[in-house]
Amino acid sequence: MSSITLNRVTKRFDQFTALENLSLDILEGEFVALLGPSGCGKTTTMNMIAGLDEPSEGGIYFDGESLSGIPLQDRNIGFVFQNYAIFTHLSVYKNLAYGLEVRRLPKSEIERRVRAMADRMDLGKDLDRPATSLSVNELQKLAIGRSAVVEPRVFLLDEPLSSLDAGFRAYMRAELKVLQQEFGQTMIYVTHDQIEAMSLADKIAVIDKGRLMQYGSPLAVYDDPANRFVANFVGSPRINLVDGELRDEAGRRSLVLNGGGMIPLSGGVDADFARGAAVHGGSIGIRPQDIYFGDRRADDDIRLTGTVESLERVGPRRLAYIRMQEARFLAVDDRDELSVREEVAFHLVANKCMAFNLKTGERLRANS
Amino acid sequence: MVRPSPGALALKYALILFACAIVAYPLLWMVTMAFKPYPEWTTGTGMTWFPKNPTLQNFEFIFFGHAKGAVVSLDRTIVGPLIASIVTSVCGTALAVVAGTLSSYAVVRYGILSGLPLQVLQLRLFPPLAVMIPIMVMWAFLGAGDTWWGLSLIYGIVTLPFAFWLMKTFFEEVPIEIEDAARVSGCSHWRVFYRITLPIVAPGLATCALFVFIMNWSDYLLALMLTQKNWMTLPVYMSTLTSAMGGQMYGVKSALGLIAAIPPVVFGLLIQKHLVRGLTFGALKQ
Amino acid sequence: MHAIEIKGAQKSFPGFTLGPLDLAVRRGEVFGIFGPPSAGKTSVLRLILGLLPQDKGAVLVGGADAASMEASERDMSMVFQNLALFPHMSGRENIVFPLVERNVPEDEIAVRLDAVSEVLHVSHILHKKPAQMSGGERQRIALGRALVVDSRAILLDEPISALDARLREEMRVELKRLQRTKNQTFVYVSHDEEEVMAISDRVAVMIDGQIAQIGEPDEIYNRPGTLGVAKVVGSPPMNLFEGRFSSDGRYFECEDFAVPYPLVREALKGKVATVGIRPEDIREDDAAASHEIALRSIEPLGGYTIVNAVLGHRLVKIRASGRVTSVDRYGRRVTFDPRHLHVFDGEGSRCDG
Amino acid sequence: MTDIISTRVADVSGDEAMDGKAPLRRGYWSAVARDGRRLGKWFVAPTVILLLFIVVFPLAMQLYLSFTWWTPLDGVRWYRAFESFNAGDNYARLAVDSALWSAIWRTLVIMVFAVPAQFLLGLGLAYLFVDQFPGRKFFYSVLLTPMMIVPAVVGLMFFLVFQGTGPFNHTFGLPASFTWLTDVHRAMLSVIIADTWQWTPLMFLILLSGMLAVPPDQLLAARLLGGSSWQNFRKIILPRMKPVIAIALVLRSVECFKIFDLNFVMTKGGPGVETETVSLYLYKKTFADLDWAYVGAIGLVILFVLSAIAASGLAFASKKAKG
Repeated sequence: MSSITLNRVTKRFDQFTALENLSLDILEGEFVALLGPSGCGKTTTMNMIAGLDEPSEGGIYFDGESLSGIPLQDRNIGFVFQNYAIFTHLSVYKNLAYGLEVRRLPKSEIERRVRAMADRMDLGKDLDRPATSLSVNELQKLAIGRSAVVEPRVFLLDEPLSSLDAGFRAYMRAELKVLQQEFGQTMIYVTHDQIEAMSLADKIAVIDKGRLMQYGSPLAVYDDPANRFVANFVGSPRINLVDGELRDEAGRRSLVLNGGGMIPLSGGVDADFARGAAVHGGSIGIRPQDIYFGDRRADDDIRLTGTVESLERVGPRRLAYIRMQEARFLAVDDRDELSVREEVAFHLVANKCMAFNLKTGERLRANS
Repeated sequence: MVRPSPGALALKYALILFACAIVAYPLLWMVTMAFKPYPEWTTGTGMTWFPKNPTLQNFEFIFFGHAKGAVVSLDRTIVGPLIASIVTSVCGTALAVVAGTLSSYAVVRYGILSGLPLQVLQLRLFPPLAVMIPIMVMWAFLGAGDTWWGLSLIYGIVTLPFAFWLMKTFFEEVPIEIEDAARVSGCSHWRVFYRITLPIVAPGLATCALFVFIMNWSDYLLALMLTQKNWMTLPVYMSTLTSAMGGQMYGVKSALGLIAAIPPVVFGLLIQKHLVRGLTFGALKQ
Repeated sequence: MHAIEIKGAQKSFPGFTLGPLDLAVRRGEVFGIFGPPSAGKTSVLRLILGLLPQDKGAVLVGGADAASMEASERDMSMVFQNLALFPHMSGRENIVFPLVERNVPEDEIAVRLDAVSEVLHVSHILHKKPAQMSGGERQRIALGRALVVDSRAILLDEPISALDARLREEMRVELKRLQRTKNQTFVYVSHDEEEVMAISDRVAVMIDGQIAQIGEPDEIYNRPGTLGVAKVVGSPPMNLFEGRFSSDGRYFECEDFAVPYPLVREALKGKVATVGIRPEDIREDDAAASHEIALRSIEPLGGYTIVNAVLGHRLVKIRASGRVTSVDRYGRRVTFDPRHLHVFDGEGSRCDG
Repeated sequence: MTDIISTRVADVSGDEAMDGKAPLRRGYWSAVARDGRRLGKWFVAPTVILLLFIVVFPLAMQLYLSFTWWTPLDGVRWYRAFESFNAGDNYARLAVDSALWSAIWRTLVIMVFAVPAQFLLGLGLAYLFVDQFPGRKFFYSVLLTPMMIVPAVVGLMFFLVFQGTGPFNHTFGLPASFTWLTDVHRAMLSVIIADTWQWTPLMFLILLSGMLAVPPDQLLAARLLGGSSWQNFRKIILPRMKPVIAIALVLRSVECFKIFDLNFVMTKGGPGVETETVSLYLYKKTFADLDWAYVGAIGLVILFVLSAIAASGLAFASKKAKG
């Protein structure tokens, strides 16, 4: 397998820019997820790596050598489609063997490698059955096996789990992770599901409207989002984001929310906003689990009051929607102590609050 | 997306251009002949593709029955057969499309007409010649011989199976949920068909009408058998031209051929997308 | 009196039988129908609407038997999975179609249209055709068409499953608010568990054409009535261990457990059974009754972490709250929380009383 | 504005809202409009009447006539034809009618040369058009035009082209005396050339759609696995085209068997009967000899055989297409 480098790759379809100077360094054997909403350019990126499309500018390199001009079939890329693209007129064996047959390998070697792969994906008993008789889950494994058997330099997966049912999807996530470690393949995984990206990838590249928002490990992207988009897109349940005007009355800074209500700033978040002096439109992001009820735990935590709008209590998800004028906070209430329409006081953990410049979406940090 | 090597591309273009040349060869000959004056009809004076001095004489001749240079005149001009072709094709098309649309909707949506009657409709490859005898007997009995409605009726019936199968494929593509949404909103079955399904399949309806029109316009055999004089269609008129006049009126017949060929080619290009579906009677959609 | 009732309705298809179904939807309630794909959920909606005549049993609408009532006369509205907007009509014509069909006077149509388009923020796209709208916009127009008329109940068939994750979450909250403010009766179908559980007051779990259980979302999650329900409810799914009860009925023996598992309550002596434990009810703990596990991989999800391990020779998922950054930072032994142990007998029905 | 909706509905529960509706129009047609099955029956009525009156009834009449010696000349009304009842003599005569069998043989000769030629030319052209290339749409339309031209006009075109002084001889340097349409062997060849010129585009169209019907993802997957375009064509596209090939061959053969316009316009079945196909033979028998009962018998046999071939061929194809 090989490492992949994208150097300022740009793609324009007449006047629409699908991708704008994207640079990524993917190490050999690394599992990278391209994460973003539909239409953000992640699939375009994958198509260019596979050779289905040529970049308008910039270059793509496997182990340092440029791919431009190398036709699709000579790039030796494993590609798993969202709908698996299994050869419906062929048997399971013929599907697995296709990549080897076109390379005109000796029959015995094809037989050996196909059987080994079939056993690895526990499709050993179905080899002679027509591919269409397989279940969705088996089709998924056949698609991966078919690409893996030719030992490609790079593996590209286009939202492979999206058509599976929830139960099997969780199982398949674990299976894919183990497969990747076992093969030691360099893998790029395109998805719009951030849970899948966080659970599978060594590194996540968050993309929006064709631009790279952030590239880092799952927990780095979760704990330390580079901008407002990443904070909003990654993490389930969703982060709370409240926007407003920054006001500084005699050294006491606060965020006056657009729809009314005011959040006094203190602790870490106050320091973050202080650094960005010129900023007046601000936005605060706080994860539901960083909001708590009852009495204050740390002196610089921010105390607010609001009314409980609705509750969601299913299994581990114990959530409460709190309304404060126009702003709405989603908070974790794992002690089930709240009831709807109850006036309640709650605290935001100050140094877990994230400060953003509302206009540019940039993250404001005191230290950086 | 894969860009073939320049050599392969050049070979591809060469072969395609050669095929286009073969297509154009007879067409070009007829089209140019239509504009050649009488002396240039035969190649006594040397073979030329393009007319030395192009003239509209031939068209003038067939529309008015006589022209300056022509030595002989026509007793019947093109106007009668042209009207006959138009009237019978349009009426035949209307009958086939209306009956075909209504019945295919009933079959697709309400599952009426399964079993034998549906099989009768299977006679899509209905060889008209095989059932000509009873048709002629009945047409004579009804006094429908050599009448516009007689020919229109047979055109409608011969193309009905085709219209049924083509419209069936279009109705099958309308998602059932859209009709359910209308019914739930308070529509009766008739209003659902009239206000929702029909407007959605309108393009299909147009395609079917054009297809059936082309088939009726291009017919030769049925018109030959069921009309004598006053409702003779264009193709029949064309073949009578030679025998009646003795000499081979090449230029005149080419002009006539050109006029007869234009409508189907134009309509054919309009419905190009649905040709496959139509020509394989719905067995193949592309 | 219930808005909608189904009594013993049954419909057989080639290779699949729906029912017999018994359920009642109260007025002003969000009644959810959840189940894996092709469990027959959509067919239940079509039964209620009268688009699908049942072979046996009855469908009651507003207390009266709806057999004689045509789909157009049951006065219900539906949001279809593929939205079923009329492609040849504008947004406005789509929304007011039910009113026009019921020849509601012109002025009232205008009033209702303004109200609905304001609530759903669609006033700016009323002139557009569905083909020119985005997924979210089309979805709101379909909702507008269902809300514009005072219908007895609104049936929703996976209305927001085609949307992006973020938009889905917002639309869910919006739907709940709309339902609450208008005290409207919803019948909400989806195969997305989190969605149905969040929006429904009561949920019916449907598996292979049968209703396996009806209850409040929390009750279905915490006390699944059958093994089938336990398997489909909860993501990541419940860990299941097949085995049998000891002859004296006080232990559960299974080849994945090194030592028989003590039960809190007396159970069916010597019978075959299945024990289930949810990933969040397994804790890192090397007490006496703990089980040995071999770790395989971890899924760091920020708020919590999914630990994949092997217990005996069965793949087990554990939900550890907080952070576990690498495989070796998690204990080798775990215990089950006895309060949340689920026990099912041979036939798969719950048997801990 | 929003409260209008909520207040209106809040106090009016679901059931009472019903009575605000206009009273239903009772009447036969509004009842039919509401009941799917009855509306369906009215929709189907015109087609059933047409089929019954113009297809089923005539076939019955033809069967009845085919067992008699009835001709339009004997002044007997057709329904009294039983007076000349002959218990199947027509069918016996049909079996030994050498003119009919030689006409059938000539039709088969045309089919045996024309259909395979059209198939191979069509397949070659379709392979050229599988991938996108600049100008594809334009050339696609140009190559389709022949099949849209009125067959009688195509007959006229080739009638002109194959004249002694016509361009064909000139292009290939043959003397003007080199005859095509009036030569015993070359007449048949010219009809085959004309038929191929007109109907190769149909084969091209159907076969191309068969090639393009391969799900693009599967073709892409084959390429990504390293398959060359020829390997992919042979192993992915061709095997999936069996149903399409079946449809194309069946359709074309049945249509070709019915050939009439071309050889009627070009050679009138001449020279002598050299290009007289079955259709021409039936036409001659009907109008020249007025032997209607006998033609009726032949017609029924042909109808039965042709429909059987067509129905089974298309059934095989659509079953495969769905598989």
